[in-house]
Amino acid sequence: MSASATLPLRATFDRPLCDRVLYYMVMMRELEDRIESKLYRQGKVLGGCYTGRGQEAIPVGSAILSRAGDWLTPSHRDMGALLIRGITPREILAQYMGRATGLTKGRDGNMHMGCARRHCVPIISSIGASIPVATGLAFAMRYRDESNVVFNYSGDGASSRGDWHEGINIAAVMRLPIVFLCNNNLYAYSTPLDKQMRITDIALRVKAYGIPAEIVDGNDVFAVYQATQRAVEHARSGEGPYFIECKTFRMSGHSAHDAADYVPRGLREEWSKKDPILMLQKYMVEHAGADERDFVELRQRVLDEIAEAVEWALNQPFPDPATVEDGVYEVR
Amino acid sequence: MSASATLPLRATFDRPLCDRVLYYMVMMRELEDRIESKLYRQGKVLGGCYTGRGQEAIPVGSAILSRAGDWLTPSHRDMGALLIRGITPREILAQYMGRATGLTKGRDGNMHMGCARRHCVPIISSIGASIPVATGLAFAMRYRDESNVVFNYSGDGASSRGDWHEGINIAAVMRLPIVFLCNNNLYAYSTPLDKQMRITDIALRVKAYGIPAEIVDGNDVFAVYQATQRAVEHARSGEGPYFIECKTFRMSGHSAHDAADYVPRGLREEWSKKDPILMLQKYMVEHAGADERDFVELRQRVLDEIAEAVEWALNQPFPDPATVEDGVYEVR
Amino acid sequence: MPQTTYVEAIRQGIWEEMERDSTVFLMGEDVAVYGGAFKVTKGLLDRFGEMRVVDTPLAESGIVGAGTGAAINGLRPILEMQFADFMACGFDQITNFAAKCRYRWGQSIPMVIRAPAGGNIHGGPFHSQNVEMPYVHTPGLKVVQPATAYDAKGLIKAAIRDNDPVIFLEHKYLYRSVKEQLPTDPFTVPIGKANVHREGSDISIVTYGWMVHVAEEAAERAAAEGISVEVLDLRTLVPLDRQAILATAKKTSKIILLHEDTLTGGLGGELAGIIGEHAFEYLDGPLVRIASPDTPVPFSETLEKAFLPSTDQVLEKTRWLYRY
Amino acid sequence: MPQTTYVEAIRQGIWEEMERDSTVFLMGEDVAVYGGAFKVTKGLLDRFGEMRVVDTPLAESGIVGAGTGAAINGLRPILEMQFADFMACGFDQITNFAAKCRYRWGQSIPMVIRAPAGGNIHGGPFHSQNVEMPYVHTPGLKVVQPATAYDAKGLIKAAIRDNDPVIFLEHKYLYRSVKEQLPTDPFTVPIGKANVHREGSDISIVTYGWMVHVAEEAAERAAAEGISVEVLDLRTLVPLDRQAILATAKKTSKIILLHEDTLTGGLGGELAGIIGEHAFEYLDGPLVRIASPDTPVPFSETLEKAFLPSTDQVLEKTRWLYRY
Ligand SMILES: Cc1ncc(C[n+]2csc(CCOP(=O)(O)OP(=O)(O)O)c2C)c(N)n1
Ligand SMILES: Cc1ncc(C[n+]2csc(CCOP(=O)(O)OP(=O)(O)O)c2C)c(N)n1
Ligand SMILES: [Mg+2]
Ligand SMILES: [Mg+2]
Repeated sequence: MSASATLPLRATFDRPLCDRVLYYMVMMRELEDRIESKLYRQGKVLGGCYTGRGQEAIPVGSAILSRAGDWLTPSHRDMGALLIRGITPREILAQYMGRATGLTKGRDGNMHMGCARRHCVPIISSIGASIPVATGLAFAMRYRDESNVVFNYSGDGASSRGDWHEGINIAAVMRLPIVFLCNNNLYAYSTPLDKQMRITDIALRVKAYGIPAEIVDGNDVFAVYQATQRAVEHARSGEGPYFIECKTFRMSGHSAHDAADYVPRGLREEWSKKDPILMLQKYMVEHAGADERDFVELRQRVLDEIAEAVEWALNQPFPDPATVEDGVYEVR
Repeated sequence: MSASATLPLRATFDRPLCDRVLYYMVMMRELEDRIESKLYRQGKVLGGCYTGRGQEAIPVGSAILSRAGDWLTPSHRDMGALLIRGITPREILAQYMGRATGLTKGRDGNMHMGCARRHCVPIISSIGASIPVATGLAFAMRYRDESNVVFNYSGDGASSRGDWHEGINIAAVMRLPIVFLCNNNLYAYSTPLDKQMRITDIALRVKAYGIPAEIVDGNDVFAVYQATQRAVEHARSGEGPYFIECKTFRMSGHSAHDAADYVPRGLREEWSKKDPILMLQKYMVEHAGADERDFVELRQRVLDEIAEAVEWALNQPFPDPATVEDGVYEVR
Repeated sequence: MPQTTYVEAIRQGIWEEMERDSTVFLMGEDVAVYGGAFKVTKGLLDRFGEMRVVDTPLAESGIVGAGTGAAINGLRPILEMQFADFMACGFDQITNFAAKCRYRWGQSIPMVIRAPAGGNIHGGPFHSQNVEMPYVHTPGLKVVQPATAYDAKGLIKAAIRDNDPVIFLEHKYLYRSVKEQLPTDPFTVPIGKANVHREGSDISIVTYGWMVHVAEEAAERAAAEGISVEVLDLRTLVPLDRQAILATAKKTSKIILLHEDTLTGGLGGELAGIIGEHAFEYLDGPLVRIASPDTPVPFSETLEKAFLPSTDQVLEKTRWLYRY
Repeated sequence: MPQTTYVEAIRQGIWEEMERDSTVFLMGEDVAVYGGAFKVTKGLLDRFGEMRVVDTPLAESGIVGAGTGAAINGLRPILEMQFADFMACGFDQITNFAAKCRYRWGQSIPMVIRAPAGGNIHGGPFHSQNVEMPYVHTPGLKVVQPATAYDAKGLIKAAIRDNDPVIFLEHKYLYRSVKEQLPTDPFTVPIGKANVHREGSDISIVTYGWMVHVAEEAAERAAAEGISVEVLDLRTLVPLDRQAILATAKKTSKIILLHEDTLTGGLGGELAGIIGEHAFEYLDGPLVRIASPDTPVPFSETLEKAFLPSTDQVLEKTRWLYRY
């Protein structure tokens, strides 16, 4: 399986767009890697530690199309979406390290982060629960007659949850502007797709709701991008929700402590050939005038940014224990 | 719309079968009618009061195919299924009247009844909740390698609930022997189908689970019967669950206190022409050598049975208040 | 002046707040065209239109999630649960998401979840439950239950204006059994303030909801026997009005903690905890709890009557404690 | 003899019961091939096969409903919730259906719902909660939380043999932090019996779960100061061992009610209610409650430490109450 086979020439993807997209994908990859394979192992990051390695094309190829007024409800492998919304590596690192200046001020940890100002709902840990919430965010847009949309992110496992069903159905009935991005990475924790459902395409589930659904190669950032364009247009023009299933693979354990022995030998190797960053770089070399040096340079720039941010975050204060009871209710 | 048009000659439905089926349908109709339009209005029955008027073909045409080892999880418009399982009008009336000899000994009321011995799970009031429960009943059958099946009953509204989705998905993944009978009666309380979903066939929802689904005329008892035969065969032979959508109409308010003003004029009248009892009788006259006198006689027999049962139930004791705390936990 | 029922008071409160603030909207099963299973929202659709009075699919978790999302995005949802019992279906959304938003990320959730609760209507195990405790025990939620038409109107208005998620429990037996003349001028009743429903000096009954009326009846009968009973109507269960609770405890020194909800893990224990810790020195007798026994709510008349706390039972305990 | 950890004790208990009774089976997310998120069920698949150790889709309500159905139809399910926090997703099935079967129709539900609960592992708001109270407050359920490896093994075995639904809360911080030598002969620990974890005469600390160890530490330090502390480990929250609770209350007359769960609506209130009503005359001081504050469980080390009840805090209150 060669990467370029699945990534044909697309004239519209000019160099500036390629550069932006690549930046976020590389930043997500390297930042997560730094967190998982250094900070977590050094004990600087506590609790769980999830990465979206190999899935970067999905949050990046979609969120790059979001506007300021849109809302996003990312899931636990979508750091790229947060970066695109302007959330900085500093903030993310401080969050992971439980510092007072992290996005949740140390009240929550790791990927359970977001930001109201930048319209990202922090992950709701109960898998699937973000889907009804997305429905409400979108309802408010229709209520005010805006043309904004909601980008909702979830995984294959989430589609087994009742909330997934209730939420998409309500969105469909009320024709709410939501783009559902489903990353089908073939596993939910240790559970493979065939123990999760008796079908292989989650898009088929969406027949239940009378809304459009399409399937794309989730490792091809421009396939995700183009499907999202169609979906966003559909949603912004009042046609209601749109579902995109992105076929991909989780190139890590479920979280840092999981060696993923349950994944059959060879599967990860096979998918590594479809690495979304390598695929994009190949495209850029072939069609957008980039060369290897550009990539090395970019990676260095990203690593420098991360190094600076780690340094900063390590020096941030922990939350003052005296504040533990603050912020449960509004203080008037 | 003529009744016979939808009920073609079916040689296999001989007179004895017709008689049995008709008996249960008429008993359900008359017993519910007695409860709703007499006992409820006289204050002999308290609390809510639901009927399955016009839907009798669904529980009767399906449950008649159940075997002793099967389990049923009827919903609130499926009294016919309970009758077929051997639950008597006496027991049902005592249940409605909250008597000590009712099926739940006065602990629960109205349609919230069932019986372990006769393998009927009492209605679970939370709409949709019976579907995961059916899954477990069926799991135990497979665990013991039995050829029994579960008959699960629910309505169109139930298909909006997360439990519906979770339960059918689990049943499908584990290939459990369940026949799902869905009565699509176009309303969930006051909510019409188009506010409940953006599709019209609930069977379409079942694409999500990779199991067979078919649509039948729910007012045609033999259509229900034949589909159930196919479904039961499928399930008993280890092929997993099977879904049947029965198109029908709720010929009453949601419950006795509901005048159902929200139903568009004429709709009920139109459906009354498709009354399942009349349709069956017409068939019996045309193809099974029955005549009007047989029906009058049957009705009288049923009414007599009911009169006797009402008399009996009215004389049953109320539960002893001293027992109120009994039976929450096992006493050893 | 005509009297206003409890159900009508809630309807008026919602109506006025929807007039006042165009971000307030109502959502739930059968709330629009039908006006709600108990007709609390009757007429609202005609006045405010389909965008603000919304019939939903049958999906409690979906409804709560959608409400929370709408609240995040600038609206003030009022959600109706058809029966409080079915809030259980949205339990995760309420307790794990809505309740924790402010603490986790400073996001306020100005949302009201209204639900008809309580028994004495022959509703049986699934249509009679008092569901307050899991919500009382969830930091981030407020919990309210009015006992009178005045409080019902004043509290629903305050709940709608509140910037935290409020669980608003309406007692379905009270919907049409209590009424009173209401002021014509607008008013609210502050969340977090208990009300001395009846003044007394010998014994305090601390209670809420329908039981306020049961306590009042018992107090009336006790008065005839020369026992002076104070009835404290909590009105708000979170935040509890500790000051009012401790004040009545210190005043009478003999306390009955009364609720319709079942005993074990009910609010009576929490009240005993507060009083037993902070008014210990003032107590002249045991902390008496009266509650429904630890069973599901039975359907049949004889059983439901035996299950629910009664005036007789309260009176008897009152006499006992008085003599203690 | 090697020592057995709390997690291994539970695993052994399940294993033995599955050997003993072929109707016992295990079901949950990632319990089979993976052996469970905390590896409690490691190795069971190999021994008992796919029909008895079942990986399910990600669907808590579905799992609980399926377990209940299987129990109705003659099996004895053990369900694993990956984290106690997500039991909220199956709340309706647990509290409205499973809990009420026996009362409604005499149907026993011999089912165990196991769930890793509790904090001190930097799990944050969604992976650290103590969820016992809604279940303690639901008639029809039993609720258990062992504090030691011995009790973990004995209680899981008793829970599996019990004919009522049992919520079995495993403290995830204890999984690998406590261990002891276990008897080689089979044993069970009866549900409904508390255990005097440490005898004492001046002050009683009534507690359960991880806090038993915190209380023990505080008692040890208090002993050095000449204060004799009794530690009562409840072990079972429903049915509560009222006799043991009242016995220790009457013995020492000074009571601390300690739990890791948040204060308002926590078990401490229920205990205060029982003691305040039935041992009132014996009390020589206020009913002191120590619990986590009413907030979600914070993630960051400094905050989580401030949030959880500590040995220092317990010791300080012990001294205070001793001097009272
Ligand atoms: C309701 C609920 N149950 C269980 C969990 C524990 N859990 C966290 S992530 C996960 C797997 C999710 O799978 P999927 O949706 O496919 O996302 P992926 O991790 O593969 O990206 C599980 C079981 C949870 N967070 N929420
Ligand atoms: C979870 C839940 N929410 C709400 C209700 C109240 N309720 C009882 S029946 C019903 C409508 C059910 O509609 P459908 O499933 O179509 O069955 P039908 O009554 O039409 O036979 C509603 C909303 C309930 N019982 N359970
Ligand atoms: Mg996945
Ligand atoms: Mg219907």
